[in-house]
Amino acid sequence: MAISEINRAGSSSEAEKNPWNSNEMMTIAAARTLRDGMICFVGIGIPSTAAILAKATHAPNLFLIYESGTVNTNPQKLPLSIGDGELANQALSVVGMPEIFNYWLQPGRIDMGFLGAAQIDRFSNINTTFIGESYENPKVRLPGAGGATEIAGACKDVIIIIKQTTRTFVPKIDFITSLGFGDGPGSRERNGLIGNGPKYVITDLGILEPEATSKELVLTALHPGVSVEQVIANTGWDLKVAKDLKESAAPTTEELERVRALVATSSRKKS
Amino acid sequence: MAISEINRAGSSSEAEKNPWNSNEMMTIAAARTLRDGMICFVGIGIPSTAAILAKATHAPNLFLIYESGTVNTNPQKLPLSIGDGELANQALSVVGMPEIFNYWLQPGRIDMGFLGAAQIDRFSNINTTFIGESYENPKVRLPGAGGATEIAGACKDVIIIIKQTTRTFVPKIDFITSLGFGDGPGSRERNGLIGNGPKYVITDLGILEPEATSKELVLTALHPGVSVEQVIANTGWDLKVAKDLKESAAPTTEELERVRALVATSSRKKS
Amino acid sequence: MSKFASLEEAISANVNDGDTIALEGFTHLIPMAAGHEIIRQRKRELTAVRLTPDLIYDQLIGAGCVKKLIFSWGGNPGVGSLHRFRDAYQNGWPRKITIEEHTHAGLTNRYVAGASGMPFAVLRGYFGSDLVDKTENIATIDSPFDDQKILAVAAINPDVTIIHAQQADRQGNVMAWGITGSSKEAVFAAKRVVVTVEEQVESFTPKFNSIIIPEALISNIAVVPKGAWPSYASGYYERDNDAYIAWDEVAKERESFTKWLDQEIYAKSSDAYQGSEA
Amino acid sequence: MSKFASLEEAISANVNDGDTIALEGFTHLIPMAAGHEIIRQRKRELTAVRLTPDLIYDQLIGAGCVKKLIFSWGGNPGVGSLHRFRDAYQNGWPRKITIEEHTHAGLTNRYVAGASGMPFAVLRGYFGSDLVDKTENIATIDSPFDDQKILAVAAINPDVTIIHAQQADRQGNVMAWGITGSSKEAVFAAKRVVVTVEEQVESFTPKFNSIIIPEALISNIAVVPKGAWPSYASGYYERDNDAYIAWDEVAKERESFTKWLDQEIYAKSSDAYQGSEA
Repeated sequence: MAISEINRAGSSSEAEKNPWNSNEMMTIAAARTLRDGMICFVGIGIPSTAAILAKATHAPNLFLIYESGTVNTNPQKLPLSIGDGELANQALSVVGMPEIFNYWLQPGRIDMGFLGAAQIDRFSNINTTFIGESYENPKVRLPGAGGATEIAGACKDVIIIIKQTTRTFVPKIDFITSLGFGDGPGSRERNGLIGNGPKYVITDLGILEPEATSKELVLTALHPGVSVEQVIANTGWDLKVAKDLKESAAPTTEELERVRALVATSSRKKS
Repeated sequence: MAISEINRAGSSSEAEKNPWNSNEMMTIAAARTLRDGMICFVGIGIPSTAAILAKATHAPNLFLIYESGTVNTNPQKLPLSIGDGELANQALSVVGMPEIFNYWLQPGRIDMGFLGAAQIDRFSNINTTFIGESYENPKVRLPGAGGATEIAGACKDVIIIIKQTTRTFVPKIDFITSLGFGDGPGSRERNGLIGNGPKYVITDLGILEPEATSKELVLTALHPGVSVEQVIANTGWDLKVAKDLKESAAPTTEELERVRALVATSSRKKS
Repeated sequence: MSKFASLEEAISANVNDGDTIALEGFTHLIPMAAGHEIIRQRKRELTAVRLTPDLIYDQLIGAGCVKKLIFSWGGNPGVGSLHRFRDAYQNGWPRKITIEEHTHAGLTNRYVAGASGMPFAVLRGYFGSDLVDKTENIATIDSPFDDQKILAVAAINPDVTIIHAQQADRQGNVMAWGITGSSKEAVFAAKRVVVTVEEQVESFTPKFNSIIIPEALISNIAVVPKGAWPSYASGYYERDNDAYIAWDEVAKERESFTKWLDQEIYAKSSDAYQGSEA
Repeated sequence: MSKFASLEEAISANVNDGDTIALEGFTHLIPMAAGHEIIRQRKRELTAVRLTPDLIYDQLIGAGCVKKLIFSWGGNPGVGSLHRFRDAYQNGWPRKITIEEHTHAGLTNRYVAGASGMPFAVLRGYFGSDLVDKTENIATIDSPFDDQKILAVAAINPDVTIIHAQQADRQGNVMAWGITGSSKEAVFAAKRVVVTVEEQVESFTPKFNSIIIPEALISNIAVVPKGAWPSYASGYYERDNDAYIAWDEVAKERESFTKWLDQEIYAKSSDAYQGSEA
């Protein structure tokens, strides 16, 4: 995910001083949802950037767990893989994966889990398995579940981070890798899931949240410079919009500087 | 178990040079059954003395595990409790009890397990729970199962070490804490036990082994100086005696010296 | 909002009458001082869970704190019987207690299930033992993949688990090393966790066979030097085998036990705890 | 009868055509050199188990060693797709492979069940996922203690598990530290175990987050410095992220992969393995 998107927030005065791109806004919006002291189950990419940013700013006591076994880790640079040496070196402890999945994740001990997706539907069900007609003959084979299915099931709350287009926000996903709200209210309970399900879907355009009763995603906030029409045009279903639609605060100088400093720690060469 | 028994082997010439007591003979007989390289699940008391003796003599690569979590330990003095510091300090590693019971014992990885008992019957079923009429109103409440039930079930072979009297060798034990051969052939299989069951019952008088077909205990060896009549008189059922009844070799000077040196390492005061 | 507290505060804040408690530690690191403080605060109607009741639960039972004991091996290790346990169970003094008796493998897996947030765990255990007919919270289930019968043990989730460890760091993370038994699982299984430690340190140094309990799992920590005496704390002091033997005499008669209770527990304050004096 | 052997001997003695193999290590300590030797010895019809196939199984699959892949996350971490896996699965080149796809929690617990000698393990997993309908070796069972539905995963017991670790001592015990993933369970679950290590040492020194694999569990050990490259070995070398990126280009086309296979695997002998040259 190269940092090369057009800054969508061309009109605000903050943006003129501090132009940002949509990845940065998405990362910062995710970081802001984290409260100090939370236990977060984190993945690689924007979730890591967001969690490290939150820990460096308003939530110094965030407790970060990665599925590789690193417990309460405090990475100073962006991990490039889920089992990065930096995550182990900066951890309070490193434990085996049975302990991570059975003792930490499964009992509902995690406050917030992060998920990405290739596809999402209106009930926040997500697909990271394949795109195409059939499991056996996929058009595009994706990596699969990894930790996602049980993260979606067992964390108290879940944040999904995904770029919003009609290819990703689809009426029907090709495969349910991880359950959001299934086909609506009661679905999670019927399936035996103990967590509350997705709380926020954070995109490069705004923030969506499940409606309390229907569990259908509703657009609740726009990032600065984004229009409702733009979001609707990038959603593959008839998107509901909150009456009290908010606008995300523009990134502060501190947030932007820290995100950029973090991204700069990444030693990964671009191929 | 004070070392104060009368030496039953008053008549042999070896005994005249090296008088031993019945605890020593029982310990040495148990040690001799162990082969080098075996993985042994060991308890406190005579099993520990026997295992450490074997490791110091003919079986230097015995691999000793205690239920407290000490893996491949090499105690230089007798442990007084199952979680003795000596066992931890001399161990290759110390692991949690779930790993001991679930990963080491349960899959049948242990070659030889040691058990003691308050009562034993002709099918080597043992009782370490209570003596008396009922579980709810025992005459004597004993410690209970601890690791014994699963040791009896899962070790490839089991050695039971017990003093032989009509109080311990009884027609019907008051409670089956750990299954030997149940009510005879097929009982272990019906109960889902994967180990072979007791291989030797080693007493202060001799050695008993289950008959291949009936699984009933048969006296197969007498310790030096002990008569068949003596063993029968100390057994609460009509004891079978092997046609080719053997006599245990008397303790060697080395065996005796090592047992006594080990017992002397015990810092436990007599109350 | 530091989680460090006095022993008195830690017990008072986390142990309630009627709770299910688990004071774990297998021979090593038994939280004896915490047990004494529970007696001193005269907690009642406790369901007390521990693989090996050991002296700690003999004392709690004799003091009348316990209504039910859940255990898997009930002796004075290397010495003999637990007289107070037997007197309560067989004679109802100072009160009748009920028992739920397991095997070590079974009770360990009850903690594993509790730690895992599962209703049960599975093992190949209890088979052929008369315990099957006497013990609650076990059941036989069918393997869905072959024709094996498997034993299921119900999860146990103590209201509070109390352990003793060697060290806490400044943030309140805890490090224990040496034999830790089923302590990790008892901690993960619990709703609240109290830890007593030998000392607070600036930071941990690597040890073989160590476990770390993150501060996030802990409700309160109390620094209680010698808090495991007469059991032991590897790196700090050895097991006081003489005290285990001496306990046999103290516990044998109600009178000698009552005298011990008055002199060593009730007459002392919680911060006067010094194992070596008892 | 030392268990130390050359890598060639260790693979030859323990990996047979048709075996179920598990080369574990999660991002860290991936036994890459052992994987290359399996390719070099042209093992065939393997069922290959690993949470993250990673480069190591992309290579084995591309070389035609694998008939079935059992996994839970099939990407090139931080880079993208595993092209050889996709080409085999979707186009049958160089041969058709079947897959059995799990979640990390599920496959980890398949190892746990195997390590425990049980027919299955239980978890609250897969629920609500379409994987339930696609994946073998999972089943729903009823809790015997309440009305919960629980997921059971069948045990997996590889014919051989291969891991890479930092050190072996003279007796052949192995110590690994840092991220160990599901390696311990994969070792306990296996019928045979091969370990490659960075070096042999006189004795171990304490490390945080270390595990010890006793010699008794190990079939053969080979000393293979840089044997985890381009993954990493904490304390020895770091992950070669550039090599992971470069693999994307190598694996993208059959021609470039075949050339890599010829030059880097078949043209080299097992004792010439030096990760940094590949």
